[in-house]
Amino acid sequence: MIFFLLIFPSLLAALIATLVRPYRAIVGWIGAWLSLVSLGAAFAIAAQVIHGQTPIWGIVLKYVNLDQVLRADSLSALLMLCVTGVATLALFLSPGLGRQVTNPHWGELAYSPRQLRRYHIFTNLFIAAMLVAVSANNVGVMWIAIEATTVFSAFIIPLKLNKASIEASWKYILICSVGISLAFVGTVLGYFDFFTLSGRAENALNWPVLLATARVLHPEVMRLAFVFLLIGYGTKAGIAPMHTWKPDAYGESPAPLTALMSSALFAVAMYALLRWKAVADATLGRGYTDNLFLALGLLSLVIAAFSIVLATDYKRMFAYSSIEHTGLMCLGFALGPLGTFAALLHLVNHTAAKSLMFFLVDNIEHKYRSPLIERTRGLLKTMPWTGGLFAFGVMTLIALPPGGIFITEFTLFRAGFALNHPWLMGTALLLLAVVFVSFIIHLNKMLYGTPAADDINMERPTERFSWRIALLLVNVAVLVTLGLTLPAPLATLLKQSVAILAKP
Amino acid sequence: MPALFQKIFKTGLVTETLGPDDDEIIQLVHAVDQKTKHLLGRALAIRDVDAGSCNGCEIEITGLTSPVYDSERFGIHFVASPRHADLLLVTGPVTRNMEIPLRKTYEATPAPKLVVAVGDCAKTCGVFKGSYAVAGSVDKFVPVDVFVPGCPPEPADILRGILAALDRMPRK
Amino acid sequence: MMQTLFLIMVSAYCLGALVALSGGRGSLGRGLVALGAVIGAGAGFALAANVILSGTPFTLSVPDLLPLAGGLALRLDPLGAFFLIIIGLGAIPSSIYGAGYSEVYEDGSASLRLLGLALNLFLLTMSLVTFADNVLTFLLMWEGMSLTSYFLVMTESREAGTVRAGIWYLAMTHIGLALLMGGFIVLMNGGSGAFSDLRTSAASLSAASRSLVFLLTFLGFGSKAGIVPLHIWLPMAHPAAPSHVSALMSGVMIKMGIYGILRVALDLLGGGPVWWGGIILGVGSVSALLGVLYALMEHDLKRLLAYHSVENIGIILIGIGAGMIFHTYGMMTLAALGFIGGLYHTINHASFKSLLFLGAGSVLHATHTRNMEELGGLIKNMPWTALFFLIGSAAISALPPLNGFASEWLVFQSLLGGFNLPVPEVALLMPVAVGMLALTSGLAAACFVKAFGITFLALPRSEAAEHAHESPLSMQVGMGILALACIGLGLAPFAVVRLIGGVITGLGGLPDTRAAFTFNLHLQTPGAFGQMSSPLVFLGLLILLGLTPLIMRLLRVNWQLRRGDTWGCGRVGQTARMEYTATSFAEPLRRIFAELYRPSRDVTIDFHPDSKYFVQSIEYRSEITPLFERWLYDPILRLIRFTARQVRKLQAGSLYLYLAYIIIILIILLLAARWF
Amino acid sequence: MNAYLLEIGQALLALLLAPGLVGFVRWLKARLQNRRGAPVWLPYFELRKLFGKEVVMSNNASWLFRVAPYIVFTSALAVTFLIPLLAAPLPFDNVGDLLVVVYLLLLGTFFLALAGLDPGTAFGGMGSSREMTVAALSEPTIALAIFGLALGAGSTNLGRIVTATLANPGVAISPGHLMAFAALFIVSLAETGRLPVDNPSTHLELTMIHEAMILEYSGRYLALIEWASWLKLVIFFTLLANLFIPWGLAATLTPVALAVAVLTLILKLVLLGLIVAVVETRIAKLRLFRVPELLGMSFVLALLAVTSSFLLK
Amino acid sequence: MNDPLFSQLSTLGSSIVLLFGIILLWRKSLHAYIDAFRWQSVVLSVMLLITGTFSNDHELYAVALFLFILKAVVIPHYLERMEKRFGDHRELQPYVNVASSLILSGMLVLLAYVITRPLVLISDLPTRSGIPLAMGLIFVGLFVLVTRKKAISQIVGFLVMENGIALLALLGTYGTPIIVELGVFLDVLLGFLVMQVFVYHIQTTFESIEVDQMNELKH
Repeated sequence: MIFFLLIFPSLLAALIATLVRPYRAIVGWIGAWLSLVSLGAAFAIAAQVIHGQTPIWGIVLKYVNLDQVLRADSLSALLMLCVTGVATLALFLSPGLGRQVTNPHWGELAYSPRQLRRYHIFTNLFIAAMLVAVSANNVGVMWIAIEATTVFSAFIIPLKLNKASIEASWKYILICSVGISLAFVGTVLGYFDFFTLSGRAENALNWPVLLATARVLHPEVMRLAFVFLLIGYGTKAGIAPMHTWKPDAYGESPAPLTALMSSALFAVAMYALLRWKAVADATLGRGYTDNLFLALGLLSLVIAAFSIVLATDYKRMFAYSSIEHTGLMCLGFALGPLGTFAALLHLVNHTAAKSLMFFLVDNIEHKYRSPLIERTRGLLKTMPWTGGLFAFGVMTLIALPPGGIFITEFTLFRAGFALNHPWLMGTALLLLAVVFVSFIIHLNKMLYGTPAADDINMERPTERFSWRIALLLVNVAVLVTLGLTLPAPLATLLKQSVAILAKP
Repeated sequence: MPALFQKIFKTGLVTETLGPDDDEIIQLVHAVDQKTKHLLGRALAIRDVDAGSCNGCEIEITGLTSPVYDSERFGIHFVASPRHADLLLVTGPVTRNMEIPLRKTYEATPAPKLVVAVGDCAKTCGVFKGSYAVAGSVDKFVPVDVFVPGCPPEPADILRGILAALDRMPRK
Repeated sequence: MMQTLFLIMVSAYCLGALVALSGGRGSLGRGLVALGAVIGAGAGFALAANVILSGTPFTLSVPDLLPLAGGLALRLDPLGAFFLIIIGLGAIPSSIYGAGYSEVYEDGSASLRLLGLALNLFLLTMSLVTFADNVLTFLLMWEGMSLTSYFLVMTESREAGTVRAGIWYLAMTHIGLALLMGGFIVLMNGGSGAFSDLRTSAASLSAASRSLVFLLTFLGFGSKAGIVPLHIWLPMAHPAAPSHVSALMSGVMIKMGIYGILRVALDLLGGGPVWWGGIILGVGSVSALLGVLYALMEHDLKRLLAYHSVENIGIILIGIGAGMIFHTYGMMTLAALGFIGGLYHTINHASFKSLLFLGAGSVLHATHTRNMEELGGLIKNMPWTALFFLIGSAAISALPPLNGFASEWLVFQSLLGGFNLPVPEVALLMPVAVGMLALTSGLAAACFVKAFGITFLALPRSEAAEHAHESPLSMQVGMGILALACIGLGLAPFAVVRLIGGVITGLGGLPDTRAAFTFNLHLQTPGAFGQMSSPLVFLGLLILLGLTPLIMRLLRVNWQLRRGDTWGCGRVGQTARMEYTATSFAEPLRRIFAELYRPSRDVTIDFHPDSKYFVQSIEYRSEITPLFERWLYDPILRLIRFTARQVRKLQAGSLYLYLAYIIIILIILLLAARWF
Repeated sequence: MNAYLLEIGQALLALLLAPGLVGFVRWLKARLQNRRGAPVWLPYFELRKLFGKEVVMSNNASWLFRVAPYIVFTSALAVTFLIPLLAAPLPFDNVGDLLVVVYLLLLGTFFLALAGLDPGTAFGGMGSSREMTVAALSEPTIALAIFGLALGAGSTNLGRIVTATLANPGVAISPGHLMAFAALFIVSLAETGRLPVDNPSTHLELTMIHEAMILEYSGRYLALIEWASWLKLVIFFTLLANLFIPWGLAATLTPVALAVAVLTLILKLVLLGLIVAVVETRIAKLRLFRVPELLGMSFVLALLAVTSSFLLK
Repeated sequence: MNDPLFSQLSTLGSSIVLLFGIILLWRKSLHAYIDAFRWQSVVLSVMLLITGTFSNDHELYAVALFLFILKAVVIPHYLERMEKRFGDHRELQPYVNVASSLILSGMLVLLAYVITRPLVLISDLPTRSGIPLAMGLIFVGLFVLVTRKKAISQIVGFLVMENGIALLALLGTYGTPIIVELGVFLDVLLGFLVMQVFVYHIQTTFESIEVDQMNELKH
């Protein structure tokens, strides 16, 4: 039942958007308010999980056993919170709600009703697919849901049909489809192993079953399978060198979708990878997967760090920042329970911070009508609220307090040094310093100075405080809270998740 | 180094001695000696002002400091700034360009102070009289205590002039 | 009592910040913002004094905040309290001064809201750095301090160069933080981050790890303190910030680097091999000398002062380095002497450097230029500022009986103790340091003759300087307090040394060495190695200064005074163009140290079109080579850019390439999985 | 009480001897130039004359210009209370050690240099610049010489240095001591504005160092400054004489001992004056930018002095 | 029928499936691509039927049916429609020429043998000897994706890879659980539809379906 409340609102919203044509603002509003139901359900699931219950979808059809198709443990609950949280924000801040329809100032950036309808259908489907992915008990179903996210999101990246967005989405589709197919190869190989041991079983791909038998699986096969899974889901998560779609897709999609992709979708892909990592660890012991994670994590850091140095486009810059944080989290997940804890908390922080950033970037791009850093000057003067939050967000992303990322990165490095990876961690610290400096340079260029366009009034800021800004303050509040303290329920959730993922 | 000092010792003092029975000039010098002792604490600082001279007088003035005359033995020495000076030794006719500097030098000298104009030109402008570049004699611009005639005057004459000027020094 | 003071401190800063956030405009608003800072700093000062005098630390722990690393743990021990006193010493006058100074921003040229907010939070986080009792609290407050000060630097973001300064500042400070983080984490060795645990865990670390911790933290703290070659942000950031902020940053904040070095190297690690002290000493000497040499070439008043901060940090480190060396050999009394010298110079530098920056701020306030070549003659229109600046200049030049001398004397004394060292190679470091320190102080005196003389004396060199006006009362009060502090600290070394002796007692096993000093009017180093008494010197100077004119009067010396034109060999009129300039003042030293400066000279002469015998104008331009930028930072930046350009090629835009990456990594990993 | 009287007495003695010493050096130089020269006591008369003259002060000068002479004079005078002119240890021995002495002299230099800048003339600025350059460059040598002396005595206190050398006469001819003496002698020439660093009797502004700064001074101010600079010569000579060759200093405050002390002091000053006069006759003034080389040499000497002290310890 | 025969048949079938994959590399027209894919799918469904018969797994019949309809009928149909509309009948110009492609694909199959060695050793199914071939097909599909320039040829490459995965699942495990299998079909269909839509978009925006001109977004 609770899963129904979690997933159905998005589907309902998609259905409404499909049925009502042409698009009207009310459709968007309904979707937005419905997302609150999902959010509530996610909280309810989290509460249940914290109290030791395991919610399952108890439906048995005649031919297909759906008894445990959906199931939530604390890791899922954590991800549900992230996904529904960002989803709510994204839906409230979607184009097509309120002023964004008619503002003539935005010229070509305004959307037509047809585009808005498409947007609202597929965004809701996209969200639903992500929610299914994190609540799926069966890793096969999880795979299907994640594959579905690619398909749905591909429809909305080129909301405006132009060369750049088509190019970006074609790259996105192909790379992600190939990746996700490889993940399926991995899934099949995992199943193959189970199959050779105990024959055909319907529930073999159920994660708890898989985990329980993992210890007796063949290491040789599991190693191969995990490589496929890592490459596969890693493509979706944007781990280098499979990250190449990220800058293009983030640069060209509508802001709410970028926010969803950079924070929620990424988290979901990571989640899938983590589920499999737990299984592989049970078979292989920790070392193997950890080394893969460390290697690719460091590679991601290197590529991201040096790509940010010469960034000229702020949206792509944030895409590289995502890759950087992906790398960091990869490092974290390879660093034992403490590292896993830090990485999970980092995931939460990153979700809040990145979604905040992309909504702000949307505001900025609308004002300056250019994604180029060179042309985006004097933010603090022209848009005091957006500029201020933007500065806060960037500083959080580069691990300055009081944002939570400071604490998680500190813990992460602590874990790394405790596990005797001084050179690795030292390199990572250096790379983070490169990221930091580059970001500061770019940020300063954007915050201060005089804008290149003549029509942007420097002297009298036109931006006022609105509910859109107020909504973003929620993210800020989350980040600051997580920077200064760790609420007990969240701590429990994280600890339980760590217990699931990392057997010390 | 030994060679230098060997020479120094071989040469000995070259300054002309001041015996009591020497000629008039040396008598004068003695008088100067006495006067300075009383008047200026025996230390007389001189600032030379070339107001436009042909440098003939300067050569003679330089002679004053030479080992032969050695004016320093009387406590007479030349200084670099009128602020340090008690007496201005002005030479030559005052050219137009030196008119203001001369006045300024005079102003810059702290009281009590004296002015000795050296050479004929200082009084009469000499051969330069009437030149477009000449502004006039020294006394036109600063109060002169003593004129020392001669073209150029001998060092001894200059000394005499200085002595005469010291006579005019205001008593404390 | 302590609890109350702590609460007052925190709440006053917060209230000040809130007032600022709600506007903070007008004289009342600015006054209230300053009041918050003054009360906060005052309470901190009182708390610190309480801790030092009573010797009992103040502790407070908030485990619910920052639960990830042991909660927010606060503990103010005497060492921290000493630095909190320095904060109070700098913050109170600077805040009062700031109330008047920030009036210039009322026209909207900078955000008063941000300035007041950041200033109060800056002071708060900086104060809390001294309280931090575990790693995370420390790093958090450290970063808070850096971040707020970054915003302070960015106050005048419209001025050219400010943004660049901000970038450099934040970048250097962050690289420092990264090093610190690494150092602390190695020190934690996987255990808890509480300082008390670190002390015990430090003992169990291997020698190599301990040295690694030392090097990382030394460089990390050094980047904040401004040691050469990590100093390059100082001359950029300090001029860019509003002057009272420069005073705080240069006078107080960089001292936190010293605090950190002492806290980690001496307290947590408990000292180490002799080369630690050697490195501190060496870096200190080089920083001192290069700092002052670059200051000499500077004509921007605030940049000049910033370079002097590098110099003085060097002097402080010389003292501390000597202390560390003695500490290694168990010569505790001499070690204490070195540390006392260093710490004494720390508090002294806080007072006179703050004073000088405030003075420079007054000049800037009155003339709107920091370029010394456009100043001059300010002593007539700004007599008070000039007097205060003169006191600061004399103090920083280590002229007795002011405070700079007292501490440099102690540093010298500790170095002179070096001949007791058992190892001659180490002991020979000391005379070298003595030579460099002496050269430094001599050059510093030269530099401040230039700074004061060119800025305040002679004729004004520009319209702005001619019409300068004395700064408002609040600014004068701020400077006055610091000037009194300079004099007071200079006259009471016996009391200060006693206090510092108490502060360092127990750190790294240092015994209570206070008994080894005598503390009456004379300051006597252990074993009577040297003695002096600045109050008596002061008294003597004062008596003689009074007696001389008196006796001259009695002897009926001519007392007439006449004013006249300046003697200029009789030239018609004197203008400011005839004055010696700052450039020409420094020219002899520029030539002497040409090997270091590698000056470039560029002379352009324009002749009259009709005849080449008539010169119309001569343009002379001479710049010194920025050594560290060119040989250290530029190559690193070039390397990073080069790497970045190579990495960019990965994202070349071709889908085939992207898919090929996937296949290649897949094959590599599969093969690896098969065989490894 | 007697001791404090001695302090005052030796300060007065220094004040009295200063012009005489300068006069003596001048006289000696004149003789070496085969001149008769001014009498030794001429500088006393110069002082009297200057005190009797009015002061002319630039319109551009500020109060600093008027205060500086007093500070210059006072700082030099204060030093005479600290150094062992006649006896050691002095009652004020623990008021200031050798470092205090050096920095007190720097205090005077500092203010004099400022005063040089104050009237705004080019010459004054030039003098200040050069004076501070030379002062700064001679600082390390002085400090190292102090270090070398302190090494031998185990203290920077002047009294202790003297007594240590007296107690252990062998120290006086140790190589470290001799080199430190040589180094300090060179620096003394620089600090007191003697050849080859500065020509005290130059009239040519472009070659001036000390003189250039005081071109604007007149009357009583000039007198104070000149007196202070002569005092400085006495101070440096005394340091050279009594720290390195302390014999003759009164250990007890008996009249005989003091009389001997006065006589030996004068003798030593005469001897040093002789050396200076000979040196000044023999060598020409260095170009300004060769002065650092000279000072560098003295620094090396001082460093060698310290090093050899270490090695011989 | 007995196990050895089944084993023979499945290896034969896998070989044929792989062969169709390699034929792609040899052919140069879009039409030939589509044909190869169609026949490959047909063989694959036949294999599914055979396996279903041998293992008495009736779910596999359904899967075979789905596969046939989807991959042998529907998708080729749409592909041909696209080809008719956009294909300009010029020869495909791959990044890697045919000879090299063939050699490389041979090496890829060899690599597949190497990599799947443990799988073959572990498995006790009669179909196990075909596993390397299935893996090889996956690689070949990827190879087509990387080296062929037209959007449609990339789609075919992708579909070939999907076939490889299906073959792998079939040979290794007699197919995944039905719910997964159904979901996979749905995804393939949806994915294909999206790609198809995009091919239209690419054509209208870039006036060609050559993918290598899409390199504006970089760095």
